[in-house]
This record gives sequence, structure tokens and C-alpha cells, in this order.
Amino acid sequence: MAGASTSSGAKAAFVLIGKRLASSLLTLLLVSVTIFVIAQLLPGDAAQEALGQSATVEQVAALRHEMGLDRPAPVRYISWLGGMVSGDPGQSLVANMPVSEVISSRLPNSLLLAALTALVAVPVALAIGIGSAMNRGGRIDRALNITTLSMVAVPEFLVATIAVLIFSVKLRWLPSIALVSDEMSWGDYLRGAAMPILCLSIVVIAQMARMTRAAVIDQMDRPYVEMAVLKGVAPVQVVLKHIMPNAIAPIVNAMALSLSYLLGGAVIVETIFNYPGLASLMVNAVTSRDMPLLQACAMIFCAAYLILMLIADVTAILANPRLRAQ
Amino acid sequence: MDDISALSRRGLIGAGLGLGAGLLLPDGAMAASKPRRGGRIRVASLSSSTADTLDPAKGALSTDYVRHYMVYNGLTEMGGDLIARPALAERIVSNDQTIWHIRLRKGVTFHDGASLTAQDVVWSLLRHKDPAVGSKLATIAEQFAEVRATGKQDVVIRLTGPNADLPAILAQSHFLILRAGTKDFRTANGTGPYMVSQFRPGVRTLVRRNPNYWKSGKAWLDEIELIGIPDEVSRVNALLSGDVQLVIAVNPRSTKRIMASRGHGLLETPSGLYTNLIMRQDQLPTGNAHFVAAMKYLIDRPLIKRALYRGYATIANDQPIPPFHPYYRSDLPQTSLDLDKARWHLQRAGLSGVRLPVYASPAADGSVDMASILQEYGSRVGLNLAVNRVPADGYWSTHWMKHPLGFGNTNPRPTADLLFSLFYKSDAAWNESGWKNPRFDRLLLEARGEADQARRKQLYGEMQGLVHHHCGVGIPVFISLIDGYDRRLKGLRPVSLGGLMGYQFAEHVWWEG
Amino acid sequence: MTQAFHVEVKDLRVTARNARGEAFPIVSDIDFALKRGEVLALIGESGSGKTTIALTLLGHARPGATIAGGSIRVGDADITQLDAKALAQLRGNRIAYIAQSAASAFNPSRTIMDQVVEPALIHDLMLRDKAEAKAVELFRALALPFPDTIGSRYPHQLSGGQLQRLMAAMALITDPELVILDEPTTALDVTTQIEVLRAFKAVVLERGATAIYVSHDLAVVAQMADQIVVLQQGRIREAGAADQVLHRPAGDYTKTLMAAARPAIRPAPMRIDVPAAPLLEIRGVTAGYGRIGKDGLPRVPVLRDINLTIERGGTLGVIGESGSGKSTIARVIAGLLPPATGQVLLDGEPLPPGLKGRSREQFRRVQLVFQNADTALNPAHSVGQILERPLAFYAGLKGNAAHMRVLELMDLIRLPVSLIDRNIGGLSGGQKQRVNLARALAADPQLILCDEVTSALDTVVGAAILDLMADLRRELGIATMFISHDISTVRAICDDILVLYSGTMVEMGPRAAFQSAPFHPYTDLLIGSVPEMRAGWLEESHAGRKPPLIGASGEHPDLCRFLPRCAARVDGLCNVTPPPRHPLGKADGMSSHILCHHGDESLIPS
Amino acid sequence: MMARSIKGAKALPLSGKVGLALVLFWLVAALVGPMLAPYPVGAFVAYDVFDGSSSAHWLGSDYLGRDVLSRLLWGARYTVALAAAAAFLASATGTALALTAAVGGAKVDEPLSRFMDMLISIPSKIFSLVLVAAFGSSLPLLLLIAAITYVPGNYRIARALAVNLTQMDYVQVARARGEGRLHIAIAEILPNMIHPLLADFGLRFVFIVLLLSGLSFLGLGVQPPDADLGSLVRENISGLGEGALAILAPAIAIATLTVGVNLLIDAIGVSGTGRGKRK
Repeated sequence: MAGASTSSGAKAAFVLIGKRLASSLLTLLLVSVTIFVIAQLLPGDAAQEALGQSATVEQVAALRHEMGLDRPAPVRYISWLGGMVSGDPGQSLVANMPVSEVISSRLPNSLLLAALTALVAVPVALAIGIGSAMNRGGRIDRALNITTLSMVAVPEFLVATIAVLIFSVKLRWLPSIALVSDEMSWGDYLRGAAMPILCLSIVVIAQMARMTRAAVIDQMDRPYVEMAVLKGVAPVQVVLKHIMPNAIAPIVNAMALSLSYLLGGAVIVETIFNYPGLASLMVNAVTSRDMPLLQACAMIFCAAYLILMLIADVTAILANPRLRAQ
Repeated sequence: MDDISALSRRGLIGAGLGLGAGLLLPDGAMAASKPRRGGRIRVASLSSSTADTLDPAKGALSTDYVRHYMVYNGLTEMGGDLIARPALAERIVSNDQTIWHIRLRKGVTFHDGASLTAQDVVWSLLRHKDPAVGSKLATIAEQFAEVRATGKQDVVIRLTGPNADLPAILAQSHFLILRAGTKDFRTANGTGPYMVSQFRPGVRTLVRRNPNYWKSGKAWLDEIELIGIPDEVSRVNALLSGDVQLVIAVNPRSTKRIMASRGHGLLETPSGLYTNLIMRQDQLPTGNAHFVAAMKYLIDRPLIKRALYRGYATIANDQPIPPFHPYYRSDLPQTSLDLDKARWHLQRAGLSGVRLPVYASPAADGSVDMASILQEYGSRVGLNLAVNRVPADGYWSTHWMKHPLGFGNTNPRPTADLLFSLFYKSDAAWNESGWKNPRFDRLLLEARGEADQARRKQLYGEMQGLVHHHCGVGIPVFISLIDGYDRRLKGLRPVSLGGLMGYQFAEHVWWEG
Repeated sequence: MTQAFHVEVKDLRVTARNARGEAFPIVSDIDFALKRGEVLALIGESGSGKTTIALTLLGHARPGATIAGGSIRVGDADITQLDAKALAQLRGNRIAYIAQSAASAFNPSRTIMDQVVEPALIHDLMLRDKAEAKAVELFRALALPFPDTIGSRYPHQLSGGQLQRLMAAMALITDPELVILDEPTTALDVTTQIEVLRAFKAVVLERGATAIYVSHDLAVVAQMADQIVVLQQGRIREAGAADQVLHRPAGDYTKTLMAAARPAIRPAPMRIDVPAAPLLEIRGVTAGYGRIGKDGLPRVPVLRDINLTIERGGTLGVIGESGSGKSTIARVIAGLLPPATGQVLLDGEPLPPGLKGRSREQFRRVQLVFQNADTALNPAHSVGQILERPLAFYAGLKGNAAHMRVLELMDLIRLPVSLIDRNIGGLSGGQKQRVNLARALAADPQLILCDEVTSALDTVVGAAILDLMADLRRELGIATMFISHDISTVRAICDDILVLYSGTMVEMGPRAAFQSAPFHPYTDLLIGSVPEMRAGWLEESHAGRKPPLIGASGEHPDLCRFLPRCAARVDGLCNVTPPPRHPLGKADGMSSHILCHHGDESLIPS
Repeated sequence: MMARSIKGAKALPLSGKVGLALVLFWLVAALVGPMLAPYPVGAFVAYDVFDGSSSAHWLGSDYLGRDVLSRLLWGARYTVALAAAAAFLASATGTALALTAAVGGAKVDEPLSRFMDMLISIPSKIFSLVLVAAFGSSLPLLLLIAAITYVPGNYRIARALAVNLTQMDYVQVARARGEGRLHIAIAEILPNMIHPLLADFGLRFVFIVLLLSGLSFLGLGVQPPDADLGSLVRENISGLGEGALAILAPAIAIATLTVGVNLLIDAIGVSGTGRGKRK
């Protein structure tokens, strides 16, 4: 019987994934069109930006032709789209190499930073959220509430700068900039990434903790929780064994939303710590009008968001036997 | 005319520049500390993006210049005294300043072992004229009417007109010499002091010492890692925390912190860099001469020097030649803040009570704050300025020179001729204020072909006067360049062309750690 | 240690805090005691404090409440003196709790077995496999289907009655000395209630555990209790042996409770004889959810081939278990659920199937009153706003005219005018239901569809609402469709009665036809399952006994849907041929139509 | 009305009172602060930069020698007004769209939700960068950017609430009464979403204050010489090493403002639901 429900759960998940893939493609298309249209409004183009002010009109025209920017916008979009469909995101107009190559040098950094931040932030947020929910209205709850609010309330560049002043300049424990290279050891990497991780964590922990608290509290007044208490289940066990399976779906959803921020929202942290991630790459692409690169970055951020949402939805299905059985 | 005289002329030009510069003692006094080999440093410049390039023709930012000087050489090079000396050229001579004969140094090899030939030079110079290359100096390269090899080591350059400054022009990073036919710029094959071991646009450049460098004994460091830290506060923090040993472009506001650190020093380089107010002459009301005069009287230069630059600046006088320049004309009366005169001129212009937008951007260093200061004083004389801060992104293509009232920012140029030709000549593409003065144009042409120094100084002096009196450009101060360094790094000297020894620190510095 | 009483509660006081933080008592002066193996019933209406008292025996007070005084002794344990840890040791171990709604008291995302054995495991009473074996044994004893595998199911896969019994298994797995049963059958259909009551009686009470049975239903209590404590507003009104309280009640309040438990027959109003078409007619309606298939049936059919008429001023009672599709009929008429096939005619004119296309006038003439006034009234609105909306919407009444009409309506439903500006949250259950009703009346309708309007209310309050409705019907001549699961209520107030089973009409006829046998076997079960207020009824009643064995059922889709539960089913007939619809003759000439193979003679009188 | 709000304020728990006090303080500061500012916002009044507190400059001077107190008072106006307006705009738009989706059925819901997915998935700061580069920085654009950025978040929450509420009996009653979608959305559903939406508004407010400061980091903020609180922090960040008041004061201002808003809204939520629960 358990087997039957698992397999029907898997089936439900597959159906959902299938539907999601379809609507995800639509979303991606929408994002690419929007980015393309807005980017057309930007002053200048890649040729102009690359040549700078000294360029003569003929030079700009020549480079434009070389970059293919002299074709009408819809034609360029369609040919980009055609490339994407066949799996080729095109050639970066500025870096003079395939977009895939540029991205592949940055994406792992971003993913690693996001993953490590999640690794730190998720358990802490869960602990804070559950801790304050269990003490609802109590002193610990209020203290944690003020703490998380204050964490949200400080601009991240201030957090980052303070952290650098303390840990790098004063104490010299950690490098002030994240120097990431292929040949460095994990230890070096972690030292370098420690502060970016810390700062990003502070940004997302507060949000996730608050959502966790809300989701747990939402379950606490349910009759089955009272029943568990009246069975003599210890408070911690009530939360872990009884409440969590039911609260996990909204929590994962909130976490997925917060984590989707980690890739694209890290631009300030990337700037301050000089971390070679995707967000600063995308800013680069904007300022240099490198459309194929800009589009590729947008596609990645959008895909990351959609994947996280999908994970959240699949989790919701798997956590809920009612949905699993459908 | 032999090569020595050609060079000594340049020597005269540069003589005053070296004297005006420097917190540090000249080379000689440092003899106590002998260069030594070894060491690895990390250097932070101020930008880093996918546009980073190893193609000197495309060099656009300080990071590029530094990188290019690390791996390539030019035919000539600028020393701390701003004299263009032969580098890859053994000599460079001309009789008429139009046809120049170049003899190449023997025994110079590229990083891949190939020997330097005249073909490489011809190819490297002529490629700037190819639009597909996208050279930043294509307009300057237009004066290369002909470049041809006359032997294995000999090159002749024929210019479209006489130009006494050619040796200085060739010292610019864009004209560094490549191996003929180079297409792939993912790595660099130059003749320079360092060889590229890793180049990641937007991330870092790693170079190691070129053991076969043609300059005897040079380069001292084993390895240099060049990164970009765009955020100034982060850059200074990286220096103070020991993560980098040398940073370019320290904000004057951060100097206090660096000076407070025992292990770190500041390298101030007075330079011709300026951020200027642009009053378009072809638009109203800024084209009104009274308005221009009023604006010049509204600039509180000492305040700008003190508040914006914490003293790391030289007060300027609405013309682009800095006081330490040999051609500087010192007898021009200094314009200073005078609200009464400003008010009087405004009334004459009929512009009291007018509301005018002024465009400023972080792209033009200090312009936003300068605009605030102008606005503040303007409000006292009945001029209502609205500061319009626009993002750095796109500023130069969208806003610069496009509005009646805005700001520009001009980097130091190796010669007065370049500066005037690029920014003040009537038909110059970057004639910021749209200023047209036939007399100025004539003087400029005359000076370019003139070999006599005294005459040159006189001609350039008159041009300075014309700009000061009539041009729609207000230049408040010349901004000093400030670099920060780890005191164990030795051999740094100011070169007025730019930070980090005019971007050429790499082959000169050594590490005493 | 030998004590006269197993459980002893003395001078118990529980307080709660109001918005200003001041404590006020919710129960006080509670004294009772019972011997080992005795069953004590706590009886009272909602708000009487019966559940609060029951929970104190576990040392538990709901959030906001505190046990402020008195003593509670269970065996040798002084509950009020124990700390949290010691209480946890006791709970689910020596004292077990069976909650009111098992459907919500089971954790929806864990399997039944996990939850049933949990008390045994957390108190380290036995190993898991032994606990599971014991659980299966209990499942069997509680007459649960598939006792070996039911444990691997999730709560949503089981019915309310099954869950209630599983909860009993969960309580009993530790062999507790005291079991608290908190309204364990209130949420169930009568036909299920009788099965659960039997299971409880057989397994819980006869194992010798002491029990406290909380209920509002005297008839149910009569089957279970040795002693009865009657509560009102947190105080004991009457206490004594079950027999004495039930048959010779001393207090007036107890008498009121007894009276309300059996609804009085309300006389039918005079029918207005109009030769024209009936007010409402339903022809061959089939409805359900999901896509409509080739056979014209929706994927999840709820109603099949419904045909009925309601005359002007008439009252039709629709009765059936939960899930029988009674509310769906109302939804179809109101247009909330367009039927798959068939027609709804108002005054002889077909109504558009869905909401779309209906005219405002058509909307006005049919009004829907939902079961639960808590959810049917918008908590963001005041009483006045709720009543004014239909006036403005249908009649364009505004300002003073609307206000006057609201006052009239308040008067009609006998609510004080002072409540007009009150928000819904500030009303009692009965007041809310009156407002719910008044909102429908405000439209000046011809037909009101009342969906279980009294089932969420206490009996006394419910009875008052029924009286009110009878009055209104008499005064205003509005036709009513009265949907209920309670056959006695329907028999008391309706002119005609429709019995619905699993979406099919199994019996329909005038009220008189439902006074005496023969009935359709399902009607018979419904009537026979209503507990009577005397001890011993549970044992005597034959309702809900196991049906006779028959062979496998045929493939025909129109076979009798009641077949699996029918006590009168005939092998070779009922499981092979679809039942015919035919009239059933009754002694007094009144006849109903049933859907059954049986005729008058073969249906045994109940 | 007045009496009622005073009574409401008295009923708040302590944290709510603290929140209310902070919010009122900053509201007053935003309203009358600029009038009380001792110096013009752009005036260079102090000879030294990053001065400490003095009688002439209570909060010292900033990186250019301007009066921090004056700049803070103006900054508070920009921050409070911009963030409140943007949060309101975002909430109103998000909620309006959510209601449309909830009562409009799948045909409306699906495209709207895809559109919101799109907005959410483009990193907001980069999106802002593009918009500012394309349209130039102005107060209306900043407002629009902040609003657009936070519409999807509000939409998600509001839609979830609204979809749940459409299943409520009272909504069914309204439908069966023949009510139109507009009435159902506005009169039946919306009033029951106010509390969670208010809490959401508080968080959005904080996020927008932070977004504005993040934008100032990227050089996209309010036009000089004016500055919002975030820009004040940013422009004086080099004074952080010296612990300059010029950076501490605006940082504390942001913290107290945002924490205050949330304490207040949390408290309203608690006392509101508490009243509802108790009969």
C-alpha cells in the first residue's frame, strides 16, 4: 500500500513536472522578450560601448556590422532564439568568446556560493523559526523577532563593510575579498567565501526564519497537535514529528523564494567582496550592452527560480499524502 | 638630425613634469634599497569586466593599460621624467617631423621565442587603421599615412603632416607591439617583462616573470596577480587587510585610514586629470559669453580642493595645462569665486532666476558633488540649477556633451598637442563645449610642426589664454592620483600620466618582504 | 492503597483571560467522583465547560486558560501537582483521550499505524512490532475493515467512523486506567454513530477502564453512562445516577435539554392551491465534478437522475448521510454547480444551468442558506451591512428605506435591533444563524434552500431556529427545501421527504408516509439508528447489524447503490438486476415511491 | 475615530507601543523635519569632514562637510515617503491583480501568474539598473521600480489568500445571489485579507527601504544633493572605519524606522486576530 502511494506520488510529481516544464518555457520566453525589449531602450549598443568615445562613425558602423547589430531587432531576437533552441546561447559581443564559455567560468562560483549560503542559512533559519514558534509570545520569541527584524533592517553593503572592517582589517582572520581560482584548495575557498556567505546568510535567514515561524504556528493550533500533546509526546518531538511534516510545504516554498534571491540578488555582496559570480557578470553585460550574455544570465536566473519553485511544489506533493495519492 | 637630438627635445618637454611630482624621493635616493628578485604581489585596479582585453588596441581602462604594459613593449616608453625614450626602437629620428625612421633593437624575442622584426611593427601599427580591429586610437592612427619595413630591423613611418610628438604618441599603451598576425587574444604573445599564465576577463590576470626579458636584470617580481575591485571602499579594505599589496585610485577620503596604517603608504601623483564643467557654446543659454563668465566665477575652487579632494588636487584656471607642465602659462589671472561678478554677468546675460538642469554622473569623478556646490552658490545669485545625476552606465554615450550644462572628465595626455587636438580643436570629436576659434586651430597646427621649444611654449601659452578666456569649459582643479601600497613594495615613483607609475609599475618595482 | 473512588475532582476552577488581561472563571465549583470501571457523562451545550473539565483530567488547559484551583485525583496521581514531565508520563499512558473529531485529531501526513502505536512507544511500554500486533488486534476488536492493512493508510483515506474507532485503538493501546471520550460521535452520521457506539461499548467500557464521556446528546449518553453530570455555563446544574437524571430529572435546565432533544411536529401550513406549474421542478438532473464523459456522466458523479417538485409554500425535506449529495441538489438549483444533464424549472420556466445567464429576478426568487453561519457570513461585515446588501442589490433600497427594512427583518428573526452594528464575530451561534436566515429573507424569495441550518447548533438553539422557520413559513408562505441528516427533524417540519443515498433517490413521499413502516431498507436504517433515550436501546436495536451474505455483484452500473449495506438484500436479485422504482403502499393510504426490488410485504417493519 | 485610535493604541502590547512610537517619530520627522533642519541640505557648512558631534552640528558633518542632522531630516522624508508610497503601490497593484486572478478563473490567473514569475525571476537590482539606464533616474521611476519589484511577492501572498477565500461559503452565497465579480472581490474577499496584507506591507516597506539603499550602492538613488537614508549610509561608508556619526546616524535611523513599522504591524495583527478569536 505504501508502495502504491509512493508510485502514485511519483506519477503526480511527473505530471506536475511536465506541466511545469511547459509553463516554464513560456515564462523563459516571456523573460527573454522582456529583457530584449528593455535592452533595446538602453542608450548605445555593444559596438558603441566597446569602442568608447574615440570611435568614428565608420568604425562603429563596421563593428556593428561585424557584431550583427545592424540587423533589425526582431531578426536578431529570432536568430538568438533559434540559437537557444538548438542549445547555443551565441557569442559574447564583448568578451569575444562563446557565451557558454563566459557563463561556465562564473556559474559554478555562483552556484557554490548559493549552495553554501543555503547550507548555513537554512538550518539557522529553521532553528530560529521553530525556536520562536515554540515559545510563541514568550521572551525568546520576542528577542528572536527583534533580532531577525534588525537583520532585515540593515542594508547589506553596511553589513558587508562592517564584517570586512572587523574580520579582515582589524582581526585579519579572513580575506577582505573573495579570490576565487581553479587551483585553490577548499580551505582557501572557504576562507575567502566565508564573509560573502555570512552576509548573504544574514539577508536571507531573517526572511526564512519568519516564514518558518509563521508556518509552524499555523499548525500549532490544529487539533492533531493537541492530540499529540495529550498522548504525552514531548514538545520538541511534537514539533519535529508532528508539526514539521505538515509545515514543510510552506517552509520549503518560502525557502525556495529566498534562495532564488541568492543567485541574482548577490550583486552587492559580489561587488564588495569582488566575488566572480553571475550577478556582477549580468551587471557587466548590461553596461557593455552584451545582449547574448545578458539574455543568457536572465535565462539562468529565471530557470533557477523556476527550478526552485518546482522543487518546492514537488516537496509539497511528497509531504502531503493527500496530494501524493491524487 | 640624429636620434639624440630628437630625444633631447623630448627631454626638454618632460623636464618639468618629473619635478612637480612625487611624495617619494627620486630613484637615486633609494639606492640604499637595491632591487632584488623574487616575490609575488597582488594588485587591485579599479575595474574588471568581460570587456577586459589583452589586445592593446582595445585598451579602454586603467586595468587594461596595466595589463598591456606588463606583457608588451612599445617602440618608445615614458620614464618618470616623462621623457619618451626608445624601447623596442633603438632610435627614432626625423628631419621634418613627417617622415620618421625607426631602427629596431636586436635580439628582442617574443614570449613564444620568435624574434622581433620590422614586420611585427608595421602590422602592429597599421592594424589601428582597420575598422574591424576597433582601435581606441584609430583617429590618431589616421595620421600614419604609411608604415613600411625597409629592412629586417628598419621601419619608416610617414605622417600625413608634421608632428614633433610622435615618439610620445608611440609610447601609449595602444601602440604596444604585437607579433604580426596575432588574432587570438585569450593569451598574450609580447616582448614585455611578464608572461601571461592566466587571463580571465572580469576575474584576474596572472603573469610570471619573463626570464628572457631584453632589459637586463628587469623585472624583479616572480609573479603579479592583477585583479579589479570596482568598489573603492573594498579596494582600500583589501589593501589594509593585506589581501593586496598595491591599489590604484584611492579616494582622498580614504587617505586618512591608509596613513594611519603603519605598513602602508600613499603614492600621490599630481596629474593633468580634471573634471570640468561643460557649457555648450552652440546651445542657449550656455552659449552666452556672460553666462560662461558667471559660471566660472561661481566655482569655489578651494572648497572643491578641500572638501572633494582633501587637498589632493591643484587649483586650476579653466585651461587644461597643469602648473607643473613646462608649457604652463603662469601669467593668466586666476579666476576665483566671486558672487558679485557672477551676479552681474548673469544679469547681463539676462538669466537671473532661470532654472537650468546640470547633468552630472559618477562617471565623471566628483562631478555630482561639484554640481551640488555649484547649485549651492548658484542659489545665492539667483541661478536655479537642478542637479541631474545620471548613472555612470551610458553617461559618455548618452549625456556627455549632449546637454547645455554638464560635466566631462579628461585623463592626462602625454602631450599638450594631443590634449588640445582631442578636446579643443574646432573640429575635434570631443570638443566638449562646441567651441570654435580659428585662431586657436591655426596656433595648434603651427605648434605641432614647430621644433623650437621657446616658440612652442609661446604658441601653447597663447592657446591657454584663448581657452581660459573664451572656451565654454570650467576647470576647477587638477586631481591628483593616489595609489596605496604595502610599504614592502619598493621602487614606486609618480608618473604624471596615470596612477601606478603611469600604469607601468610592473617592471620597476620589487618586493622586500 | 485502597480508595473509594478512582477519580475524584474537587472544587475545580478554570480561568481564562479577557482582552484586558483580567482572569475570569470559565468553570467553577466542579465536584464529582467515580469508582473504578464506572462511566461518567458530562453533558451540556457548547460553552458549558464540559470539554474544559474533561481536559483538566489530563492536566491540560487550552491556550489562554489555566487550572486555577481545586484538586484532581486519578488513582494515586494528584494531577494539579504534577510538572510537565510527569504529566507527559501520564498522558497517553494511564490516561487516554479520544478527541471529538478524529478526522482532524489524526495527523494528516503520518500513517495510522505510526500514530496508533506512538503512545506505546514514547512511554517505552513495548517494542514496535509488539505494539503493531496489539494495534491490529484492537482494530479487529473494533470491527474495522482490513485490520491487517488499515494501519498503513493515511487519515484522509478513511471515513470519519473508521477514524473514530482508530482513535479508540490509539487510546487503548496502552491499556489506560482512565479514558476521556470527548464527544466522540458528534461529527458522525447517525448510521455510523450506532456502529461506533457499539464498538466503544464493546471495547472501551468493557475492558474495565474508567471513562468520562463528554456529550451534548442525552440519548447517546443514555447508552453509555452510569452517572451523569449536567453542566451549564461552567457550573454543575444536576448530577446523579444515569437512570435518575434521564427519567426523573430534577432541574429545569435538564428538562429543557430533554425537550429539545426530540423536535415537536410543526403543523404544515395551508397549501395555496394554484393550478399552475409547481414552483420548482427538477427533471432528470445528473451532476458532479470533473469532465463530462461520453456516457453523459461527470467523472465524479454526485447526483444521478434526480426528479422532484416543490409546490408554492411547500416544504421538501432532503435527507441522507454526509456525501449522499444532498447539498449538491441545493448547489445545482442555486446555479453554483451546473448539472451535466437535466433541467431545473422555476415556475415552469427552465433556469439557465449555471450562474451565467440568470436574471437578477431569477436569483432573487431562490435563496440559499448555508449550514454553517460562521462561514456563511462575511466576518468583515456588520449585521446591518449583511442585511442591507440584498435589499440594495435586488430592490435598489438605500438609506432610510433600507434601514427600515433591516429593522423589520431583525424583528422578523427576533434579534434585538442593538445588534445591527455588531460584527459577526460578536454574535452567538444562534444569532448568526438567524442573520443567515434573514439575509435570505431580505431578498423576498419564493424558495429558500436551507442546507443543514440547525446541525451546527446546540439542540435548544436549533429547536428555536426550527420554530422560527415554521413561523416564517406560515407568515410569509415561502417554499423551503430543507436539507438535513436528521430524520426526526425532517419528519417534524416537512411536507414531503426525499431520501437520498449516494446520489440516488431511494425513497420519496409525503411526510405521513414516513411515520410508519414499511420503508425502503435505507430509510429503515436511518430511522432505526436514531438513539432512543433509554438504557438498553443500543443492545436492542437491529440497525446497523451485518447484512446477509451474498455473492459477487454484477457489472451493471445501475445496480442498487445501497447494496453493500442493505440488511434486506437478496442474493441473485439485488446484485444482478437494477432495482425498479415503484410506489410503496402504506396502511393509511399515503404512499411513497422507492427504488428497490422489495415490495410492501417483503419489507419488514422496523 | 480619534478616540478609537487612541483606545486602539492603548490596547497594543508593549512592543506595539514601541513600534507605534518609532513610526510616529519618523512620520513627524518626515513631515516637519526639513523645516527644522538647521542648514540647507546641500550646504557645505563644516570645515572638516566626518566631524563628531558639536553644538553647531549635533550629528557632526558628512564626507563633504555637510550637516548630517539636516541631511538626515531630509533623508527621512525621502525614505518614508518613497518607501511608503512604493509599498502601497506594490501592495495595491499586487492585491488588485491577485483578486482579478482569484475571481477571474484560470484564463486570467495563468497568464498573470506567468507574468509575475517573470518579474520575480529577473534580479531586482539588475532590473533597476537597466530601467535607470534606459529612462534616467527620477523619483517617479524609483517609485515605479520599487513597486514593480515587490508586486510579485505581494501578488503571491494575496493570491493564495484570495483563492482560499473564494472557497468560503459567504463568497458562494454572494455568487448565488448573482453578485458580479467586482463586488465579490472588493466587498466580500478583500476585507478579509487586510490583516495578512498589512503584515506583508510592513515587510515590503522594509524591503523597499533596503532596495533603495541597495540602489544607492549601485549609484541609482535619489538625486543629489538630496539623499534617502540608504544613500546617506552609502555615501559616508568610508567613514565607517572611524565610526563617524555620519554613517551611524542614518544606519540607526533605517533600523529604527523599519523595526518600528514591523513591531507596530505585528502588534496590530496579534491584537486584531486575538479579538476575533475570543468570543
